[in-house]
Amino acid sequence: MTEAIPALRLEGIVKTFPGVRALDNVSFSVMPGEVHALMGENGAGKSTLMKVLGGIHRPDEGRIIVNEKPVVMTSPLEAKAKGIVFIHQELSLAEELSVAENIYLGELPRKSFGRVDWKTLYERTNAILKKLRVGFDAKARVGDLSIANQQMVEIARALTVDAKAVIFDEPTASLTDAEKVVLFDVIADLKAQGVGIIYISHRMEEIFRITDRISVLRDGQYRGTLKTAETNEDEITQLMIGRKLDLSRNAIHHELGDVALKVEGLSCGTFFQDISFEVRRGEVVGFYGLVGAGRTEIAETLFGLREPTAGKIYLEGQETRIHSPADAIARGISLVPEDRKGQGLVLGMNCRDNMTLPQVDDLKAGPFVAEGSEIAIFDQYRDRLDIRTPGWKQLVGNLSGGNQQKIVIGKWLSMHPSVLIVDEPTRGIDVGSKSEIHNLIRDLAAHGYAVIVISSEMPEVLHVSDWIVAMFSGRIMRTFTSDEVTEDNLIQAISGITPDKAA
Amino acid sequence: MEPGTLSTALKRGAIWGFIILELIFFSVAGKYLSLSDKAFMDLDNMLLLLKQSAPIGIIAMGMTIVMINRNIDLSVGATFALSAIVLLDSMTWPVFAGLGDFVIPVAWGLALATGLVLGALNGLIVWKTGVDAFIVTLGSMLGYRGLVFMYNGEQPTSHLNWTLVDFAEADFLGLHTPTWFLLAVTAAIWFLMTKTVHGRNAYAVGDNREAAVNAGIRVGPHMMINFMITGFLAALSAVVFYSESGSVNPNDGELYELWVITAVVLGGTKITGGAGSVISTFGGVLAIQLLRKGLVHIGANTETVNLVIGLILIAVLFLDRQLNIKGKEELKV
Amino acid sequence: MASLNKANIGGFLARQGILIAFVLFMIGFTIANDRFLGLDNITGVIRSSAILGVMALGVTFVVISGNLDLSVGSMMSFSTIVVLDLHDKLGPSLAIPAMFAMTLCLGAFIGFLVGYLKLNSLIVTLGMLSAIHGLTLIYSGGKNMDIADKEGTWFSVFGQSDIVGIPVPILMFALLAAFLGIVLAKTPFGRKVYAVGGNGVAATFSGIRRARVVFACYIMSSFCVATAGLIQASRSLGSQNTVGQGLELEVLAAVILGGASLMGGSGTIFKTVIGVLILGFIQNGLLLVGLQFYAQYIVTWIIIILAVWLDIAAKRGKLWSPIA
Amino acid sequence: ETMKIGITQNNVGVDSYQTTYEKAFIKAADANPDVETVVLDAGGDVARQIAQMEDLIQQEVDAIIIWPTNGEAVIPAVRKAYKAGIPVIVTNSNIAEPGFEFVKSFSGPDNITQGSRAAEIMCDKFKAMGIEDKAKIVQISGQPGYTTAIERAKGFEDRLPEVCPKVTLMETQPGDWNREKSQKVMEAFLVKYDHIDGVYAGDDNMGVGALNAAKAAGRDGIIFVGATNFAVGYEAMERGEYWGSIYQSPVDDAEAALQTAVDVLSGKDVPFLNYFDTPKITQDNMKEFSKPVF
Ligand SMILES: Nc1ncnc2c1ncn2[C@@H]1O[C@H](COP(=O)(O)OP(=O)(O)OP(=O)(O)O)[C@@H](O)[C@H]1O
Ligand SMILES: Nc1ncnc2c1ncn2[C@@H]1O[C@H](COP(=O)(O)OP(=O)(O)OP(=O)(O)O)[C@@H](O)[C@H]1O
Ligand SMILES: [Mg+2]
Ligand SMILES: [Mg+2]
Repeated sequence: MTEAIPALRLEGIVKTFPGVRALDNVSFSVMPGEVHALMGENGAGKSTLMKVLGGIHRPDEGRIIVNEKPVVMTSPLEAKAKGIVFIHQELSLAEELSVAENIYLGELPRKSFGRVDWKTLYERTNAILKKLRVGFDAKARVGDLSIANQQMVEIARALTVDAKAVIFDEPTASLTDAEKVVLFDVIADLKAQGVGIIYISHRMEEIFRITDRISVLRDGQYRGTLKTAETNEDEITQLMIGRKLDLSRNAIHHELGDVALKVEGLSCGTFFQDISFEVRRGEVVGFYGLVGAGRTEIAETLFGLREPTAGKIYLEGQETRIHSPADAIARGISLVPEDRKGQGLVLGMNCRDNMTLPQVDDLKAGPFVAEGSEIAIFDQYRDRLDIRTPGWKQLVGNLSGGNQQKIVIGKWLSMHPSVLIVDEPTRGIDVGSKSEIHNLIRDLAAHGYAVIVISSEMPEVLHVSDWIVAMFSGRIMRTFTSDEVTEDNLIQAISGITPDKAA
Repeated sequence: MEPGTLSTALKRGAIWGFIILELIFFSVAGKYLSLSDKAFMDLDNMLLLLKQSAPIGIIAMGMTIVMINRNIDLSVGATFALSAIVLLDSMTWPVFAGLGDFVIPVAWGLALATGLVLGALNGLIVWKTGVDAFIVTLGSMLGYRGLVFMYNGEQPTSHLNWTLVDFAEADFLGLHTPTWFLLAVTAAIWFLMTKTVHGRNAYAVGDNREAAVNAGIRVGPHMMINFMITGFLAALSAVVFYSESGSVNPNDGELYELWVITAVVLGGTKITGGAGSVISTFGGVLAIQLLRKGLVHIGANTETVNLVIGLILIAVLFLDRQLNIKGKEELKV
Repeated sequence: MASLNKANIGGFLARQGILIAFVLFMIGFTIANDRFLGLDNITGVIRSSAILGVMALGVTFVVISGNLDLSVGSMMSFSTIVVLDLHDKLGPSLAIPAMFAMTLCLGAFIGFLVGYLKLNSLIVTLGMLSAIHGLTLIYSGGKNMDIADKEGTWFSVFGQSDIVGIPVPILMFALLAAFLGIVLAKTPFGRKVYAVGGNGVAATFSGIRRARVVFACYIMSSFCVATAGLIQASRSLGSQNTVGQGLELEVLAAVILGGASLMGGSGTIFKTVIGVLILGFIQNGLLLVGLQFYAQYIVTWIIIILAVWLDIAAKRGKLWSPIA
Repeated sequence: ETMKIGITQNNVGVDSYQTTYEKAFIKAADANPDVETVVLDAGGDVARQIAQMEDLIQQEVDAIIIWPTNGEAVIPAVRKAYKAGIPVIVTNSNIAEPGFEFVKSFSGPDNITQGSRAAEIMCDKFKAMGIEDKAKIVQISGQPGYTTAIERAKGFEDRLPEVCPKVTLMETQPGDWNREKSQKVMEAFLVKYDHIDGVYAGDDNMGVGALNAAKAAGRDGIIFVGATNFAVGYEAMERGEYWGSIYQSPVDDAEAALQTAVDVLSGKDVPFLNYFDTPKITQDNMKEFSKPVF
């Protein structure tokens, strides 16, 4: 093994999009057998850099060097041929096809006459799935899997080829802790085989747990590389955002108001059963559970997107039936949905129009939309949430993932809801913005909003909630106040073990 | 049993159930309404049905592939006509004068090559420009039709070669020549789509094009090949049909794209790509042909046929949707 | 002003490509035939494009909302036949509202199927293309429909008269275009049409009643079709059952030429009007130059693909598709 | 014993002529107790027409009447009927010559003669006006590819130079048997040519479309001559706006076809080309004809 030769190297990469200089002279290298973290705020250019490496974007300037030889990556196929495997930030799967076909997409084993060699395909796939310790098999249809399992299928692709380098772009965003452990094992295996790994994540604890070195990008510029063992969170954060971050919980004390939302015995088919809880004004309730526990479906039901099969919903003490999001909005409920691209945004529309979409009927000057008021609203929330965009005319589809998420949050905050439901509000959001959003959530509660936070990140739930609902398989297992909750009893609850039952 | 298995089975079998319903209905109604002494389900009548399904059916197999690919080809009718012109006209070209009846395979080859080229042109434009296939082929549907007219003005192009006619009218083991072509094409495309890498990639490309690109499938050439197959099959359909009829009007094949798409959709191929089956398309073709034939058999006139076929198409779409609904707790979007 | 660097000029050319092509064509035709730019000819072209144009306005709404309408041709035949038939039975002042009501019913039916039942619009309107044609034939018994007293009826104003020197069809087209243009660009409804077409799920999550918006788009479309039928009927005071046959594709071509995306979410009324005029002038120019009608097919083919190509090339900043 | 006669028509409902034809045919068949009919319509589609021929053969009808969608493409299908021993009668628009040997008789108008007659009507009128030396005309032909359209245009174009050698035919464009399309074509002609003395249209439907265009443009004095006198054409002649046409009754057409079939089946001798007469009609002699019902 030649120690000194990097598995791959990027030199002076420049990439501009209309109106945005996404990468500005970035250089960066990965050694064989190294786990190299790439960090930076939302929109710093991490995904763009990796897309350049993966042959999806052509750089305007700069070189890619593999094995000390400069190469031109013209297509993903080319990148793959050079041994670069790319596990994407957004799921990139064909839902109608089987797990095996997805894992080997683009390189299905062949027999004569171009026939698929099904036997080999399933054997190889099952071998990989076994390593990943997942509960589905090679023939399962990908569309039938949970999001987390789909993510595992995505990860499985890293194991199909003799990779020189593997890029993981936020692979853990929708994984449970158990699955994360598997992922980290996989990464350790690859590392042991001398594969260079680039790992992108906003989660500090992961970064410090598995990486060897950390490179930081800010506003498209390279800020430096540090050895993980020789640095700490503060230093990284400072490199990323150029200042120190105060992560302590805002201790705003405030009065609890009336019960804003009360739910009694709510059920919806097989998704969840017999859910009862209440939220007061001024209170933040955290819903925690494994992916698939049914939290999103509760939110969707409260927002009128699903018809409950049983149970009652009370708003301000009044029993209410909510048949559509329009109903829900009229009654003061807002939902920041889980899937920002699919559910939260119209990507081909500009920032302003996205932000004011739910209230476009109310922002009227005569029969017309009052564009002035719209711009005012946009400006207000851009400043408040620190949304990075050249202006309101920018199409939302051209923003980075994190900034897109902030547009969605701004859209629902500007409705001044009495009940605000946020589903995975900080998925894919950088640390700086994340703490801003957490503060914002606390702040909203302080101003008398009732807030429900659904999250798969335990620190987040622990950090923002006044009390926590632990769910397992469509049922509430236990509720905790912030005083009684610990990591241990929370994990027990969401795994289906309650103290009563365990006893 | 997993939930949804029943509805999946229903969906898969739906087109065949529909065909059986049609057969029963027309046989019974035909007894009272038809002037014909022969039963609808008469063997000869069914064999004729297969034969008459061939022109639309052969093209429908190609359309199934492009639709699984999440593309569409609206130019098949014009390709059909242009290939037919090449087929018939090339037999009269002085260069081939010495060939005698050997001109036939040459003319066939030229016609099929025409289809390939026209399909390749569609595919190339879709690939290189990134313009949606609907728009590209809407354009070439006009453009190819323009070429048809350029060829011979508004006159029909004709050449009767009785050897060719006799071959096309022949039957072998009781099946007509066009029927053999239809069956062979169906089998070949079925093999392609279910057994080969190209076929499986076609599903992946239609299901999630970006994923396919990311996985390193060369999506552009892949789609182009499928357009070429479709062009080829449109030409093959013309070869089979015009070998027998010997004359093509410049507006022949107009609206074929609509019939073909109708058959493919009846067969359950999703217009949104990624799903579909060649065998079900075959069912869709038969169902349409049965419907047309049956309606005429019971004495319905043109206007009724139009009305009924239009409404049936919508009804099938509606039923398909009902079968897909999981329950009232489904997400309302 | 942005500096005029190379990319900017390229971007400008691509964005305005369709207008530039239009201007080049106009210049070419003018040189080839000095009558082309005559006032009479221009008025004539716009007047005869008005029917197609009015239909294209409605289809623009449908396309922006992410759907298709292939039934407008059949539906226009239906409106024309119905209003001509009722003209002699009820008199024009009742025949017109009755025809509008019947056409709107067809639009509502399609809107219900596509909007509320969420059926695929391509297939639904394909089905309706055939079904409405059948309906028209049944209604008319397959016969041509003619107004008995062609000289005496005031019904001819919509197709044949002028107001202050402007032919009424042009006036109706212009007014409807202005009105619908404002509705689409400036009102909450217009905004919702774009949202529903851009991402229907996100629109629903934003409290927009998507079914209602789609339904309304088909109502608009059928209203425009009825208006087109009215102009058509009034213009010739008699008609065949197939008068609108094939128009659905011409209408779609005009809308696409104007730059509306079939994926939904983009397009404007102004651009559609440009698309309609381009088709009209090309058709007319080629006839004047003495080319056979089929030359127009080929020219339309090339123009459609170039227009859409340049449009998306400008958006992605690259001429060729990045797909390998 | 009843005779079972099948008919496959071209495209019913596309215009009134064909619709009236079908009704007249059914009526005539109903009136004859010895006749039973199977009435089919190809909807303008050759493939469907060939399929219908096969169906009729399979149903073993006694005779087949065909109104060809394409005069050549149906020849092999006609041969099939011939081989099956079923006599075939072609109606309205003849099939091409290579098919003659498989056909018992053609019954219908003589479209070439119609074209010639239209040329004569036009020429006579120009002579009466004294402009036969300098008149300029345009032609609007029927749907491209249809035998009737082709034959009428051919008859007109061949005959015109014989009777009026100095009249120039400036341009021909198809109007697809469609009034609206024809109106558009005429609009362009009017812009392009300052001087148009006459218009020959392949039928009156298109002729009236052209007339509408001329009226809208305020161009008077153009001589319109059509074919297949429709009610709209007849009315326009009554108003003095339209000069002449060819009188052709779909009822005669249908009845002649059925009668030919019956005669063939009863063993009578029928001429191979069994034309029914289609006389000239102009403003001068129109009183001799009743107004067309279609
Ligand atoms: N296709 C595009 N067109 C225009 N701008 C783009 C495009 N893709 C990315 N950008 C811009 O490039 C910048 C970098 O985006 P990138 O997705 O690389 O950020 P990131 O570091 O991955 O952020 P996140 O952590 O949110 O995923 C952003 O400003 C983004 O808006
Ligand atoms: N076994 C499964 N088969 C099919 N779909 C599943 C399965 N499990 C979960 N899903 C789907 O995966 C998605 C995630 O599940 P769900 O939304 O219920 O989880 P959640 O508790 O909200 O978790 P999270 O919000 O973290 O995703 C849902 O759309 C659900 O329908
Ligand atoms: Mg990213
Ligand atoms: Mg969820």
